[in-house]
Amino acid sequence: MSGEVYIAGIGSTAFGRQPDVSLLELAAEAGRRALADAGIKPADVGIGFFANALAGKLFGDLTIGQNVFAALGMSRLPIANVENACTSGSTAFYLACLAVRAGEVDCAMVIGAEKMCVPQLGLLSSGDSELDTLLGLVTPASFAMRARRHMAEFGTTVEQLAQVSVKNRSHGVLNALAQFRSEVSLGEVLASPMIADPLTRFQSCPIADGASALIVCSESMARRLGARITVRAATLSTGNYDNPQDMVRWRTDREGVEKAYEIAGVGPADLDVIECHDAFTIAEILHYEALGLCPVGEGGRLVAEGVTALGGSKPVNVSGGLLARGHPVGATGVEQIVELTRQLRGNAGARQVHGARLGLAHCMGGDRAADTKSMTVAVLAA
Amino acid sequence: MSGEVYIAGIGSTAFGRQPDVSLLELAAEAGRRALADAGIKPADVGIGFFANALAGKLFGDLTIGQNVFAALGMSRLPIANVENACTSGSTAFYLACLAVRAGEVDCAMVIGAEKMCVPQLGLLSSGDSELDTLLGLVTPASFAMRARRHMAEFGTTVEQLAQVSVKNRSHGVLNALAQFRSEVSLGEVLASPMIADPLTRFQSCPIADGASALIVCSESMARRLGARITVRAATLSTGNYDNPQDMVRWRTDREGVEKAYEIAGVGPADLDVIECHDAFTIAEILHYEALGLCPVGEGGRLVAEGVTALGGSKPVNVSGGLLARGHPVGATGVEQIVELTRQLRGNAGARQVHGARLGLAHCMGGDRAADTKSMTVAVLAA
Amino acid sequence: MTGTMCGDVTEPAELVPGLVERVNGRGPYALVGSRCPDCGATVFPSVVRCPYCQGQPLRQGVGAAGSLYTYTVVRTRAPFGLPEPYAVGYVDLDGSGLRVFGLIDPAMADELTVGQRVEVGLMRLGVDGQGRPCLRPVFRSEHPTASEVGR
Amino acid sequence: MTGTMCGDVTEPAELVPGLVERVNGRGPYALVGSRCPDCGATVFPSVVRCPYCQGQPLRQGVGAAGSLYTYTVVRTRAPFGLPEPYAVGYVDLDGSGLRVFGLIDPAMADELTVGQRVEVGLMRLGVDGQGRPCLRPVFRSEHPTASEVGR
Ligand SMILES: [Zn+2]
Ligand SMILES: [Zn+2]
Repeated sequence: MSGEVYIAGIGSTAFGRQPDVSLLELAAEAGRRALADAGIKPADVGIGFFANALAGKLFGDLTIGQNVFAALGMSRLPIANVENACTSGSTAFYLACLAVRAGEVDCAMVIGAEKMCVPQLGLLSSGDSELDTLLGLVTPASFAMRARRHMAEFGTTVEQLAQVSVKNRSHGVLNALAQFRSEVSLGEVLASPMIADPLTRFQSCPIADGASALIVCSESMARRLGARITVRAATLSTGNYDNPQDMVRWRTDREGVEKAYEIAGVGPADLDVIECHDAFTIAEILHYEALGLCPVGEGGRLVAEGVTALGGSKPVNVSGGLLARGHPVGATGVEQIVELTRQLRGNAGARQVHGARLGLAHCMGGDRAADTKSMTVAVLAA
Repeated sequence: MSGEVYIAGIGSTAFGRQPDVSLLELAAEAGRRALADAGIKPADVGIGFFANALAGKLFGDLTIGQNVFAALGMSRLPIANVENACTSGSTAFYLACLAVRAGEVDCAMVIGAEKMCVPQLGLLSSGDSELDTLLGLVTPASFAMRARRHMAEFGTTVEQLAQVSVKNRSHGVLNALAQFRSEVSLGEVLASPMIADPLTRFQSCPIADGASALIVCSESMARRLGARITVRAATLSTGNYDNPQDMVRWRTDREGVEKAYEIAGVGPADLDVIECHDAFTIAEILHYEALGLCPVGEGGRLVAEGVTALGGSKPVNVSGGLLARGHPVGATGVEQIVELTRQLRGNAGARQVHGARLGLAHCMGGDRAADTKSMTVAVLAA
Repeated sequence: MTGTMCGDVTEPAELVPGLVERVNGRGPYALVGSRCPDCGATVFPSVVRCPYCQGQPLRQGVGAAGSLYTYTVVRTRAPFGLPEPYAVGYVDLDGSGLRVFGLIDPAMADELTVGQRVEVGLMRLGVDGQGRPCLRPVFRSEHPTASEVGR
Repeated sequence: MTGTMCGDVTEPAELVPGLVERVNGRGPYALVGSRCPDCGATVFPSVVRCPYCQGQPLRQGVGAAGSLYTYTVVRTRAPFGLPEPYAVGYVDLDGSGLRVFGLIDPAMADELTVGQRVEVGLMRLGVDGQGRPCLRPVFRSEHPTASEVGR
């Protein structure tokens, strides 16, 4: 990467049902916390990115980021509103890194927010005009079909799938910002209502209201602020959409990860802590395989053996992940990077991965032709 | 600007009512034309930006850019969807320039598209949740109030306002892509139905379906392609929102322009051709003043004297502008830059500004606290 | 209090509760914004945090009357069931000096001039997002008219 | 032709006209996509331009039957008035080799297995975006059932 980019500040609201807090106020609160964390003033920020996926559709609102940054006293700066489904936040982060690398600004701020706990939400899909949507492709079905195929090809069991939820819910207990803060047993996960065979409700991430913010800066500003977490890679890619797609050897996922590894000059063996897009249990298992944490087909065994739990050798989603933390779409991709920053600073409290030096955040969004529409990876180092 | 950015290719669809063409197909067609114009293959593009403002609200669609680029055979590249009200397209252009300047890619593509001629459109506003919207602030009213004040302070006349439409409609006759291709007389403009006093229908830009695309590239790639139009400045800013706002000495407008002049190292005297955001006649008059084409308060006189008409010394909106070309929101900011490129290449046919060497595109979007939410300026040179 | 029971008749609710209040509970209407005790900034409408210093502002009246900075009469299809035509404008409020946007009493639509005096009122005007009739703050002539609500 | 008059009864319209057609107008149903004469690519659904080479593709059947690559039974609130539960899957089509998403005959929901044979059909299933009953393409058992439409 030409021109090092650093993480200067992080901030998040709690995730969950927050009927009395507006989207604007959620987003502004995350932003305030990030400014305070960085120890900078609003005027120190040179550009702002706001990530949100659903407010246009749900509330008919536009150019929301300008309102958010104005509430923080940030005016006269460039602001862009970014949408990329579940990767909206991490796409905004990617663009913020570009702005610093281009020398356009010394300091960029990303705020991702979503308000989903509203009556008009309905089922999430890939877009109301898509043929697949009209033919009944709701998001859980998309991952349920991957799960069914994974089971058929590799003998993955429903218990292995459910173990992802058991693990991430146990992590969520340790995260004060998480939506679900209680453990669940394997039996409870499997006995919860079936959403789309073989995925039960407790294997599906909950919708949430929430916001997260990040401040990134140049090396010179990082030195001044004492910020020491660096962005070793920030990548964004889209699917290949080739037909047929192998739905359990996810080429787009693997290639996206490989590109980030190459840019960062690291491999799976180097990673100390990982946040990945566990919208559904099977997703985390597929991402293990794409990340090279285990051979293809062995993701179920990996989680069953405890390797990816806090205390294991490759802890994944120690924040609780989407399954326990909740999934306010625009915030998720930002919050993953916020969590890595906490871990790499050694500030993650009871869920700290001891000695974490290198972390990876992985996010995916949108569904098209059995592939993903968007994929991001960020690699951070202490 | 660190690292020169060049315009490598341009493409547009016609603007206007196109009930049988989908948003996807409009956008893809503009993209195809831009690729052909640049003489490059889809695989040569390193990153894609898609600009659209209304499809989430109108159609419930998300991550549309991925579908557009996929239709063009562009996969496995970073794609971001950008929204910034009327500046969505020029914001995407700004970000594309950053990506090239950051060294992330050699070549970036911007596609802006909107499909507005649909029954569910309703009146445009600044967002359904905004207090001002709930209190009846529709977009024409916002500019009508500026017009009323301009008339009260400076003696600007309704005839001067209407002259902007007469001029831009006469330019539109020369643009095969424009929605309105017939002249109108001053009397016809003034006699058309009143929308918001003193602005009549013919002083308000029409809604439209349409798409525009741009390909930008690095200097090395430009040399290979023979592209010679350079981006001397690409700026994005937001309002200051100070209260009280002087609604006829638009500080945000003036400061946004001054920033771009400073970056480009030029002033109003250097400009040969200008595209500005004439959503309403008064807007163009205000922008004359912000651009420094005339002293504050004298914009009405400037247009009445013919200075800004094709053949005048400071031709503005020779494409027909929004008033004649139409205003498909996501496409507008892109199309302005496309038009400048045509002019600076000397390819603008009957509306060519002879010897045009330096052009400026100016766009504004969103309304907040009597200020604009977003403003972009691009300065291009042959 | 408006927007609540008034004799036997239920008044419609305010569009956005708390935008206007009567001074001392029974005097003239005033628009209510926020004043920040830390930096002194006054804003309308009220906010949770001060945009200038992130201090915690206090609700405060920002003006009961003022002069019309500019206006227009909207003659297209009216949103939210507002009258056709309807008038809107920016008013420079006495006291706070804020320039605020608002509806103008539709009865005044044909007699508006820049600089004219107006006061804050509350009128039954249009519907809310759910289509229910509601009260909206308006600017009206300084001499109260029969259309006033809540006397 | 389905979706038009059929004796005295008006059949509902197809959700997306042209997704399926009968081979030779009266044979089995086939999904209809596009084949590009320039680069040979075959895609489903049909497109205006070839995504690989921007050539102008021709409409072409891409498969009347195939084997189930994967499936699920959706047991949440069903969109578009689909049955609860309803089944969907990806099918590897004979001939074109395309792997396509689609609804599965709800009668089969309890007996699905990866690899099983299915054929293309057209069923009255759910409603369109405007709430009108409509015909949707489905995958169903290779032996036609009573739920078939348009025989
Ligand atoms: Zn303050
Ligand atoms: Zn082809």
